[in-house]
This record gives sequence, structure tokens and C-alpha cells, in this order.
Amino acid sequence: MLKRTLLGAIAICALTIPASAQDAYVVGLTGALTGPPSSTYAPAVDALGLYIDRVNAAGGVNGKKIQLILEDDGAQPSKAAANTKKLITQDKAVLILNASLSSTYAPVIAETQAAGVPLLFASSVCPKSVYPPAEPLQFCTTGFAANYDSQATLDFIKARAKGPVKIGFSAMAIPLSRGEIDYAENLSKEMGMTPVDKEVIPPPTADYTSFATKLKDAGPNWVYSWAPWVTQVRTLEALRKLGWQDDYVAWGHLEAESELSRLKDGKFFVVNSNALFQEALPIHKEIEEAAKKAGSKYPAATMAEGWIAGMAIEAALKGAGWPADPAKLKASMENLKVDTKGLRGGPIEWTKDNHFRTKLYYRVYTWSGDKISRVQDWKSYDVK
Amino acid sequence: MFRPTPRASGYFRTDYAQDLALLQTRAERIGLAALVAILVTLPFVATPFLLDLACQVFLASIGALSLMLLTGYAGQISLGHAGLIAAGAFTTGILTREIHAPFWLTLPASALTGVVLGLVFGLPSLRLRGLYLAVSTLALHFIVIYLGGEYETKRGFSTGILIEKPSLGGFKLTDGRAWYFVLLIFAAATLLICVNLLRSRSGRAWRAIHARETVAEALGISISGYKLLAFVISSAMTSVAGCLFAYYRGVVSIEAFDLFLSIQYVAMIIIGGMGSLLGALLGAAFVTVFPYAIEALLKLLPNVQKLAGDIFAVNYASFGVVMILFLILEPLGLVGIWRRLQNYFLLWPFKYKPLAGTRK
Amino acid sequence: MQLLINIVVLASIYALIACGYVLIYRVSRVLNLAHGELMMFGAYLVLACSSLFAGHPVMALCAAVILSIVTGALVYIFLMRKMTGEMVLAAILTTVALGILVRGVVVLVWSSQQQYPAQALGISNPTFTLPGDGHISLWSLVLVLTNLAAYGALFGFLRFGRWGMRMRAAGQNPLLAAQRGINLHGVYALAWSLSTLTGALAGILMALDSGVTGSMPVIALKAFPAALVGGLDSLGGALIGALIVAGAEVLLIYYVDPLLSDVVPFLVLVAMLFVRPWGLFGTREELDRV
Amino acid sequence: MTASATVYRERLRRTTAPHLLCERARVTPDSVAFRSKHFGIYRERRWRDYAALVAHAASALQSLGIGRGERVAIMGDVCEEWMICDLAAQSLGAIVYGIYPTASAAEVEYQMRDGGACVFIAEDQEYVDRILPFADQLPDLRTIVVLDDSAMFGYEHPKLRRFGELLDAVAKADLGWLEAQVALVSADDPAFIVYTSGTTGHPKGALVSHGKHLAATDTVVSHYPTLREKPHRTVVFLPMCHVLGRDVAITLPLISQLVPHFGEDPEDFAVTLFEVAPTVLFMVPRYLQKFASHVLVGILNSSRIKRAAHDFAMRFARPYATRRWNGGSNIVQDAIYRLVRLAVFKPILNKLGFDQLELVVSGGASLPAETMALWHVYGVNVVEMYGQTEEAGGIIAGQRGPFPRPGNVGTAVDGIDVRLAEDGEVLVRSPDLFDGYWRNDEATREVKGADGWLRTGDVGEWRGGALRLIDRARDFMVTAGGKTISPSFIENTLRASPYVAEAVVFGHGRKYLTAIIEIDFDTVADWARANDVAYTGFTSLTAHPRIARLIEIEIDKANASLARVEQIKSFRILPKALDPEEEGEPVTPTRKVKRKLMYERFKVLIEGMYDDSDERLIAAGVGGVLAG
Repeated sequence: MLKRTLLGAIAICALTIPASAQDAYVVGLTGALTGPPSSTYAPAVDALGLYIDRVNAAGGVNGKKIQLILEDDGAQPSKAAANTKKLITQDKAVLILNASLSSTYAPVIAETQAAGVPLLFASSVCPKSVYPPAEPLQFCTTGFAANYDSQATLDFIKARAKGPVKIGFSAMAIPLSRGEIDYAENLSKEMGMTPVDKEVIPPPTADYTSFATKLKDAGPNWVYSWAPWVTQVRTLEALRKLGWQDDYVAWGHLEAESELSRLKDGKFFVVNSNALFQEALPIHKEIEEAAKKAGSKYPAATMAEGWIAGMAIEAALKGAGWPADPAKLKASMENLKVDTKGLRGGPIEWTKDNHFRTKLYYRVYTWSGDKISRVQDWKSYDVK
Repeated sequence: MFRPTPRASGYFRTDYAQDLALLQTRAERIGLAALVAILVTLPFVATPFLLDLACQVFLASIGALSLMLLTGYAGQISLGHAGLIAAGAFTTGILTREIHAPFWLTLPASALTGVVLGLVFGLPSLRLRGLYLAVSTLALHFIVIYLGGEYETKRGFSTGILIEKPSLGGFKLTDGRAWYFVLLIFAAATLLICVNLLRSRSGRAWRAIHARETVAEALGISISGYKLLAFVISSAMTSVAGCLFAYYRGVVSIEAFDLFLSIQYVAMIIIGGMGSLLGALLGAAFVTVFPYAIEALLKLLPNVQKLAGDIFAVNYASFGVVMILFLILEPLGLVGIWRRLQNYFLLWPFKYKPLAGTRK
Repeated sequence: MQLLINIVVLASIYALIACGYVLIYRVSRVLNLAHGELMMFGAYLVLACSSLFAGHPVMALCAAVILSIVTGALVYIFLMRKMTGEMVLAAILTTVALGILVRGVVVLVWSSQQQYPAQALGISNPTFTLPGDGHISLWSLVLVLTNLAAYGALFGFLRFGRWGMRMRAAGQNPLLAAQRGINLHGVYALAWSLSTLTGALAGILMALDSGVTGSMPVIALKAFPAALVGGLDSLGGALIGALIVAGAEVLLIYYVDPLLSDVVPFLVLVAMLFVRPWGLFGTREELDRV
Repeated sequence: MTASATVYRERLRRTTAPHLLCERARVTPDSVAFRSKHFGIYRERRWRDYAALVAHAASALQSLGIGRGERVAIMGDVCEEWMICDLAAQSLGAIVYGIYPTASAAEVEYQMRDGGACVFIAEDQEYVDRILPFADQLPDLRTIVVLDDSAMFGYEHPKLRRFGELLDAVAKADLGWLEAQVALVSADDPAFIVYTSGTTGHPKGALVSHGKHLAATDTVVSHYPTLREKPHRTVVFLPMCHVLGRDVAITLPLISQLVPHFGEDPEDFAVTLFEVAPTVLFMVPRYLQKFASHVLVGILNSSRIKRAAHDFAMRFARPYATRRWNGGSNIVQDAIYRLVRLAVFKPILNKLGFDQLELVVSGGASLPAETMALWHVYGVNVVEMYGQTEEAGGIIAGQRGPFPRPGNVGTAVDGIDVRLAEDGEVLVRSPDLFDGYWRNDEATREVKGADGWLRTGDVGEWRGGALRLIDRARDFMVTAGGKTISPSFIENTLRASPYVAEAVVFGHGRKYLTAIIEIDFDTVADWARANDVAYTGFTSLTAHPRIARLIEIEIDKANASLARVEQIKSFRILPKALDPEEEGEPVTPTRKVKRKLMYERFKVLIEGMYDDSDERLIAAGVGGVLAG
């Protein structure tokens, strides 16, 4: 009974263990590559792949190639844990990347900690454990970070608003988003604003108008949303449909750039920690070319996160030398400075007790008549 | 599951205890011994990843067995299985976080939650049948998930409730191998409980209700009592699976218990083969291992790195395809294949049972 | 006023989706859990057609609608026909598997990014202000009207059309219907086509209003209580059920707690199941065993 | 015969079966006497229980006032209660006889009148129904006892008593009481009557006395010593009114280590065999044939690979069987055969419950050589024996084996003299023969000469020290061509086909031989299913031209091994199965064919096979002359 199936599975797996790449750095990734939330993660993973291909094409790191092994967890915690276990024990990955929903964090952290392998959050929100004092094995490169994001946003609102601020909030009914909006709500009070309403919207929602109606009827002159892009933008659209014409701030996810030009809304602001491709820095051109060459189906504008993660990995591996093991890599990562070449407001710097970055930079964009424009340049926050 | 006669000649029973014995022929005993030997040696030869897979299969087996009890034998459809697992997991999570409850407390507590929910889940079954019942269990799934989500948010466990690995008599269960054996024992115990339940009065009552309710009632079987009993037992076992799941993964979060999980369990019992405990085990193994197997197979394709992004979509879609093929080509499920295979050898060198129609 | 509009729009969405469930359930007693995926597929078909018929939005929409009808028929012919006679649960699971397949294919072809068919077609979505300070977007309005038209057409079709009559007959007693020379396979294929059509219409219109992603099928699941509250085999019931569920949802969001909107339809459903298991307008029946 | 064996047999000759039972109950009270399946469980009866049951039953029967020498009739299927009642009646000094469960009403009435039983024991309501219509016309019948009264509600008859009530009404008798009763019975008292299933006229009752029966049955044990040397399981299925059935169920267990097993229902015979996996079986050829044909048809309808495996195994095993008959196999061949048997034949035998058989004794009728050979190929040690009711439960000759060459009935057993009369008829002499036919001295004199030699009526010859039976002395036919032919030999040859259940050959005074064939419904139906022949039942199956073709091929096969004059030129298939339970059917309860009745019954069919155009031509030619 059971044994047949198990043996069959063992046979299949035994056959398919990839010829272990003895002369390459093995980096494993578990990510939400399918399933509803994949829209946020798949482009980043794609970009990461592009970046590593480029590094390999250029001769690799320390003369060795990087082998990136992808595993799909479909945003399911259980699958993510299994993937991590497989990547560590079977593929002998020296570094694990997580590019999935926050619900997968805990199991992946548990697995990597048990194995002593460094873990890098490469596409989703940074967990608090990378903030100082950081957990020894966890690192994060992504642009968005709980609490700091809201702080930056509310600072922006405060600076921008001319009169008293009556602020409304919109969150998605997932614990992470709800937690951040709760934090923002409290912070807004401290900053002298008046929170008027908070909508927590379930992920599968046919019509946002109902929520928007309530939000609008509370009469805010600012609305802040920190949630997956769908919730942010569809709340905005619903509000606009209802005739609400005030200012709306949201977090700038991967989709921000294309969406800003789609919506063409002068009172819609995105707070961003990545420079938009609009600015056409040399690095942006580079990414665009790479994406074009590889025939990626994702727009280049969604690739910054993945690219930065790639840069961090490259730098970390370089510091770890050859042959790398998790311990060496950890040591390398604990003292790392990644030049983001303008993709961010400054370099990513990791120290022994700060695996997030020492300084955070935020820009705010909006649509001004005919193009995306900056309404606030890099503003830095010290991470303590 | 229960055969009127043993599979080899020369096994006559001289009392009912023998008749009830689970293993009757020597071949069966040898088979079991071999299976046990394989199961015991497996963790010492398998990679940790395979070990993890095996643990997942055991966990799924517990859930699938209890669902099989409910659906395959008692005939009550449930789409709330994920909700029940979640209930067990959350009971464990909440108890460990709030009062640092140890393993020996959370396990019965989870079972108790299961019992209570089973009563609640089961109540609609007194009035509803088939699809309508399925939907009512679905509703309860949403309620459990809603409550779980509220707890997570309110207590600030936004990325899930972390749970310490349990200790058993001073020994902390962290090692994969230890978990393998713990889960194996739980799965085996569940199987034994199911086997014994099914051949007891309640098992016969369930099958009677499944076959035709009116007749069962006429036979003096308390329909509502046994239906509720089926729900209660099945839910209690499922919640225990949830508790184990929580400990095994070390984390509880609502995302792990979506509707898809319920559907996976239904898939397990249908793909495995309705009305067979063996089917539940086979289905659990198949559905759990299948995505990994597909992935592994797809990676064998040449130039696979180029397709990196697409391969997972293909993997996902092929899960659907294989499931469809299975449902269309093998309605009896894996157990049907197993039986055919078994019969091929059992009937050797005949194709059909000889002397089937022999009368004196 | 706005609340009323919200209810009407949401009810229309639910109703348009729910009638797809009802159509198939009514004739073949199968619950189509791939309905949401087929709905999403319709929306993606618009995307495909918009690049095919660039610059002709109407033609593209028509093509998408026709393609979705064909899709429905194909699903029946190549898949569900094989499941006739199998146990109901297996048939339902087949639709689940179909759903998984469709989702996989959609990600494979169109990626999992949010897409905007309206943008691709080059059409906009202006908002109208109604008396009483109510606002409604163009595509929501079209959706409400389409829903009314669809229900009107379906009522007429089922009551007076030749094939409609056959569908009703097949639903009531397939054996008798087959004996009276009704081509059951034809009837079932038609039901699947119509169901996919209405589902796709809902999907397309929602996508035109607010875009489409891989998470769209979940919405169809929420329309499911609406169909059940009304009675799974009653079209009128689906309409009323949609109104009830949408009403409850909108009012709860507004007056109580938005978080409840996920749970409430199912609470309504459970309450309904206790009182009248077969739904407001459904036929009282003994359901098939597992 | 060794001295101790002679002493032992002499001791048996001076005792009774009930006495032996008491003895076993004293000496080995806790060994298992027999097992009887009841609600799925094989209840084990130890000798102590057995004797207690018999004692209780005896005291119950005694309460009915059964006197010494009075007759008790038992009718029903094989069951433990039969044995118990039988021994109980014997311990009271009564004479027991059994009536075939398949006997027709007329036969039951005849045997009841002829035997003059005062008590009729019916197994269940079915047999009560058989006797009730004429129960009041039987002068001797006092009581009808029904053993299983489960379907007896609403039955009211002054003579009717329920066995359970009888048992309840008397105090439980103990072993001592039984021994006291048994002591009153002398070894020379008549013990039972066995009605022979005569193919002509009414059945005759062979009267057998206690001691002679035991001593005679000992011939079986001394001829097959394994029965005494170690414990054996067997299955009881032959009706206990048959002397062989009585031997297996009652007598052999008393004097050997044979443990009989009773199935829940005779219908479940195959299941019982499978479950018990007997080590010794006493069979009649019909079953060996039937099982063999089922196996063959099962293989024919099996999948290609499995059939090929079987064919391959047969290709090796057939010559091996021949070598084994000749005693000429070497170690290598033995090893290969053992392998082949393990891989192919053992699974076959396992499905029948035949895989643990050490000895199968076939008796009652002649076993077709092909059938025996097939079992030998499969590795079942089938031996043939020869005996008659008149030997009082003993046998005349038997093959000792293992794996004897088919074609004879072996050597004469110890303690019996066998010689051939001038015409070849087998004559036997022994101290342990039957006492005579019940109330039929004329018939007794016919077979039992004053010189003490018993005429068996069978024609035999000695060949290499073994007795070979040629035919029943009274069953020859002479064709129009003047050739003397043994129809039973031809019939046996025809019956070797798996598709033929029964064959009856005609041709006395005719130009050529014809046959009436009864098909084996199970195997032919199997064949029909496998070959897409549509049928609705027995009759439609027999009417199908492809079935006629199938049987024709089978007959051609048989003809190939027959001499020219013995060949069957034409045949007809019976449109219905022969049913011994039906009134006037041309078969005996043991399914022996009554040739004469057969002819009368199927005259049209048979005459249709003879082309009488010549006769008619002659008749037409001479017609006027004779009339004038």
C-alpha cells in the first residue's frame, strides 16, 4: 500500500536529484510562483534569474558560477517548509531566498535556523526580525518594511497636507497588512491626525464600492493604504468612482510605475523605496536590455526588487570566497555593503545586528499631467 | 476491507476471535512485517527531504482516513476538512502561546475542539444531505478561518503563531527522524482505530446509513446518533492531525488552511478510492507526493532552465490534468488499480475466480 | 442611494455568476466548481481577442463571448460527458481539477500579473452620477443591464424555447426525457455553453470595470451562497438569493464590520439551510448519495 | 497382514461404533473429533463433547420408545446432527438408514415402507415437507423428528416433534449412561442399512452389522496407513446414506486420525474445501472431473500471459508425470517440477483448497484416466479404489500410490480374497461382508453364493498384480455388427471433456453408436461468455449451433482414442439438465444413469440419430408380402 507509492516517489526523486553542482554556488529559492499572490513575486524571481544569468555569463563570482534553484510554494506555508528542507539538504544550498507570502516566513525561518543556513527575504516585506537587533541568519533586501513605510508615508502626508488631516485607511484582510495599518492608525494619532475610518477588505472581493462607500462617507481628506497592490488601487478606483477627489497614498509595489500611467491620477501618490524606471538611470537601461534579451514576459519596471536581491547575493558570495559554506556566507553578509547603483536612495548596508539596512530612503511619485513625476526626493530614515 | 474468506486456503476459524483477527494468512503476516521493516528502515536511508515528505504523507493520512470514515463509509460529504485541521492547529497554537501548554495537554484539547466542532459540523447533517451538507460544512470552514485570522491579528502574530517543538518525556522533538516515527505511530494508530470502528457496531451502522437511510432506520439504527458520532470521531481525529501539523511545522497561520486544502483531502479519498481505508492511505500519499513528483519529472526535461518561470505553471496545470485523467480513467481510484494488481497475482494463473459458480 | 446602487451592482455580479451554477445544476445535478475559473478564462479571452482584433473593441468582445460559448461546449464534450453516471462527488472533483488546469494555463499564457482588458481594448470607464448622489461606473451599469437581459432571455428561453423546454425536461427526469427522444448530451452541452457564457459575461464585465488577475475565481465562490439561498435549481431563486446575499454583505460592511463580509454570506446560507435546505425557490428533493 | 493387525481387526469385529466412541471419549477426551461450521466458525467438537452429544441424543430418542432392531430413517444434507443421531440410534440398538436428500417423493415413500422406520429424522423443514403428505399412510412411522426447526412455525402434525424440545425434555445423559446402553448392543447386531442406488428397479437395502462394518472399514485404514499414522483433515460432503459417506464421517474417525469437517451448507462445498484445505479427501469421480474441468476452462479463459505460463508448465509437467508413473525421474527433474508446481500449479490448487492434499481416494465409479492424469500433473496424489456397498464399508482393492499409473484399481486389500470367475466377473470373499439385503432374500442369494464368494457384477482382469475393471458384467451392448461394446468405457472417455457433464451411449442392435450429451452448464457458459455466444439459460445454450460445434469437436477428440466400432457417429445435446430429484428422471440420486429409462425418455432424440432409410426401403419392398 503505502510502501509502493513511497518507493515510487523515492525512485522518482532519486532519479531527479540534479547533478550536484560541485563547482558552483548553490542558491535556493522558495517563492509564490503560482497561485493568486504570484503577481507580486513572480516578476521579482524572474528578474533575479536574469541577474544571475548575467553574472554567470560574465564569469560568475570568484570564478565560479551561481546556480539558482527555484521551488514553487504557491504561497502555502507547508510547501515552503518542504521546499526549504529540500533545498538545504538535497541541493546543499548555501543560501536560501524567500520570495513568498509572509505566511511562509515562519516555517522557512524554522527550517533555515535548524540547518544554520542564511536566509534572505528577496521579494516580500521585511520581517521585524531583520531589524536591529537582528536574528543572526535572516537578511532582507526588499524595499518595503513594516512601520518605517507608514512612518515615511505619514511624514509625507503631514508635510504635504495644508490643513488638518482626516485620514482613512485601507488594508487587506491578511494579518500583515492589518497589523501595519493598525500601527499607522496609532501613529497618525500621535502625529496629530484624525483617523476617521479603517477598511479591512477581504482578498476575494467582487466589488470594492461597498468598502469605498463607507470610507468615503467617513469624510477623510487623505486615505492611506498599505496592502497588496490590488487592494490599494482598487480601493482608490472605487473611491474615485464614487466621486471622492482627495489625496490617496499607497505603497509603491512593482506595479506602481505602469499603474500610475494607467490611472493618470494627480492626487494618487505612491511612496517608494525604489527609483522608478521613468528616471532612466543607466542601471534601468541595463535591466531593460537584459529583460528584452531574455524575452521576459514581465515589464522591466517590475524587476528592480529582483535585481537588487541579485546584487546582494553577488556581493555576499564574493565576500564569502570559494568554496562557500553557510557559515562563511553568514560572516560575509554580516558585514556587507551593496551598491544599488541608484535603484535605491543609497547602498544596502548590513552589520552584525542590522540585517535590514542602516539607512532607509523613500521617494514619492505621482502623475502630473503627462508623466510620472517625483513629488518628494529621497528622504532617509535611520534604522535603529 | 473485510473479506468473507481469507486469501489463501486452509485458514478456518474455530472461534470469533480468529474471525476478527486482522491478519489471517501467513502471506499477510509476512507482508505486514516487510512493510514495517521498510517503514522502520526508511528514515535511516532517506534524505531529510524525503523524510519530510514521508511525514507529510503521514499527516495527510490521518486527515484522509478520518475523512474517509465520514464520507466514504458514513456517506456524509464534508468540505470543511481544512477548517477542522485549522481548528486543531489553532487550539494548539493558542494554548501554547497563551498558557505554554505542553504537548500532552494540547493534544487532547485539540481533540476536544474537534469533538465540539464535530457536533456543530454534524448538526446540519441531520437535516441536509449531499451537496447541501457540503456547503454547510464549507460555511463552518470560513467561520473557523475568520476566528483564526482575528486571533492572529489581534495578538500580533501576523506571520503566524510560532510553536515550540514539543518535548516527550524530556526528549525534545526536533529531529526529522523522531518526527517520522511519532507521525508514523499516530497514522498507524488512526488506521487501527478506523479499522476497529468500522468492524464494530458503529461501523456497520454507518454503512447501513450510507446504503439507505430509511432502511437503516427501519433496522433500529439511530440515524441522528450515528451521523453525529461519525462527525465527532472524524473531527476529533482531524483536529489531532491539525495539532500534530502545528507542532511539526512549528507555525500556525490561516493561509495554510485554505479551501484548496479541503479539496485536496476530498481528492485524496476519491483518487484513493471511495469506501476503502487503504484508498485513503494511497490517496494521501499520492496527492501529497504528486506535486513534487511532477516537479521532479518536469525538471528532467532538457533546457528546463530556460522555462524557469513557466515550469511552475505547467506543474500546476498538470496537477489538474492528471486529476482529470484519474477521475475519468480510473473511477475506482488507486485502490481499484491496487485491487486489480493484487487480483492479478491472487488469481494467478486464473483471470476470474474459478469455481465461483460451483454448486454441489 | 449609494448603498442601494452598491447592492444592485453586487447583486448583479452574484446573480450573473449564480445563474451559471443553476443552469448546470438544474439539468445535470452537478455543481460546477470550475465556474469561477471559466469566468476568469472569459475575461482573459477578451485580452487575447483584443490583440487579435486590435482597434475593433466590439468585434473583440463578440469573439470572446463566442469563444467562451465554445469553451463551455468543449468542456462538456471532452470532460464532463465522461463523468456521466459517476458519483456526484467525483463529478464535482472533476470540475475542481478543471479549475486547477484552467488556472495553470492562464498563468502560463497571460502570467499572473494584473491585466486591464479595458485598456487593451482602448475603452474607458466613465462614472455616472445618478440622482440622490449615487455613482455608478459605465461597466457596472452595463453589468446590471446585462444581468437583467440575461435573466430575461433565460426565462424566455426556458419557458418558451424548444431547447429550453428540453433542458427543463432533462433536469426533471433525464430517463424520461431520453425516452422521449431528447438528446441528453445535446442538452447538457447546451447547459454548459450557456453557463460558461453567463459566467464569461460576468468575468468580462468585471474585468472591464476593474481588471483581471488570477484571483478572480474566488469571487465566484462567493456567488455560490447566493445560488444556494435561492435554490440551486431555480433561476428566479438565484436572482433573489443574490439580492439577499449582496444586501446582507453591503449593509454589514457599512454598518457593522467590513471583515464580516467574507463570512456573512455563508452564515446566511447556514441559517437558510436550517430553515429551508432546498432554498427559497428550489425544489424539495432527495439528493444523491455520495 | 501382520499379526497385530489381525488382532486389531478381530477386536474391531467384536465391538460397535458407539462403543468405540465411548472409548475415545475416555482415552482422548480432549482431542478434536470433528469440526462443524456454524455461523462462520468451525466449532471444534472434542471426543468428550461428541460422546456427550450422542448420549443426550440417545436419551432423547429413547424417550420416543425406540426399541432394539427398530429402524430409524434420517434424511437431509450432511451435518453433524446426522452423525450424532445416527450413533445415538445405534447405541440404542436401532437400525439406521439414510435417505438421499435428492430422492423423489416416490423413492422416499418406497424406502420408508421397505425399511419400515418407526422414526423419521428430518434435517429441516424441507424434508418434513417431503414426508408429511404420506406420513399418515406409513403404518410403522410413529414420530417425525425435525432437527433444525427454524422454519417450522405453523407446522402442526400429531407425529411431528422438534429435536430441541426432545433434548430439553430429557435429563442430560452422561458418558456412563451411554456406555451402559452401548454394552447392551452386540457386535453381531445389525447396525444400519444402506440402500444401493440400483440402476434397475427399486433400490435394495444392504444390511450391515456393527462388528463387520468396523472390521471392513479397517481395510481402508490398513490400505492407506497414513490415516492412522498422523492427523488428517478431510471434508465431509458425500451423503451419509452412502456407505463411503458414512465411512468418512463416522467410522474412519473412530478408527484412525481422520478429522472430518462439515461445511455450513452443502451448497458451499467449494468454500468449505478452500477454508479447510483438507489433507485427505474421499471423492467420487464426478467432483474430480468437475473441478478439473473448471480449472481447465478457467485457464482457457485466462489472460494470454497466464495461459502461456500454464501451458509452459504443462509442457514440462506432463512428461514428468509419465516419468513418475514409471518411477524414472531424477533429482534435476524433480527440482524443476517442484519449481513449476510452486509457480503455477500450487496457486491453482490453493484456490480449490487442494494444495495440502496428501491423498485423494476416488471411488464409487470409475475415474476417467485423463482426469486422474491431470491431477497427477498438478501434483495431487489421486488414487483409485474399488468397493461396493456389499463390502459393508470396506473396499476390495485400491491403488496405493503415490501417483499410481491410471487405468486400474490397484491391489486387493488385506483380509479379503479376490478371484475372477471364468467370465471375468470379480468375486470376493471376506469375513466382513454385509448380512444380506433387507427383506429380500432372493436378491441376497443372487449375489452371495453358498460358497461364501460374493458376486460383484463387475468384470475385471489382473494386469501386473493390479486389478483392472473392464465393465459392469450386465452392461454390455452388442451392435448390429455383432461387436460387443462396453458403453461405460466410451461414456467415461466422453466425460473426460470439461464441457460434458453426462454422456449416455446407445447402439444395442444398431449399426453404429450414438450418444446423448448433457453439457456442463458452468463450463459451457464460461466458454460462451468468453466467445461472445449470447444465451439466456440452459436451454438456449444447448440450442446454440456454436455449442453443438463445440461438443462435436470434443466428441471428435474422444473418437480419436476409440476403436472404429466404438466411435460415436452422432449425438444430441439434452435441452435440460438431468435432475435426480424429479420424478421419473432417468438418473439415480447418485446420478447414475438408468440407460433403459433414458431411452424411453429420449426416444425421439435417439431414434432421430439413426437413419432407417434402409429399413424403410426393405419394409416398403416386403410390405405387401407379409400382409398377404
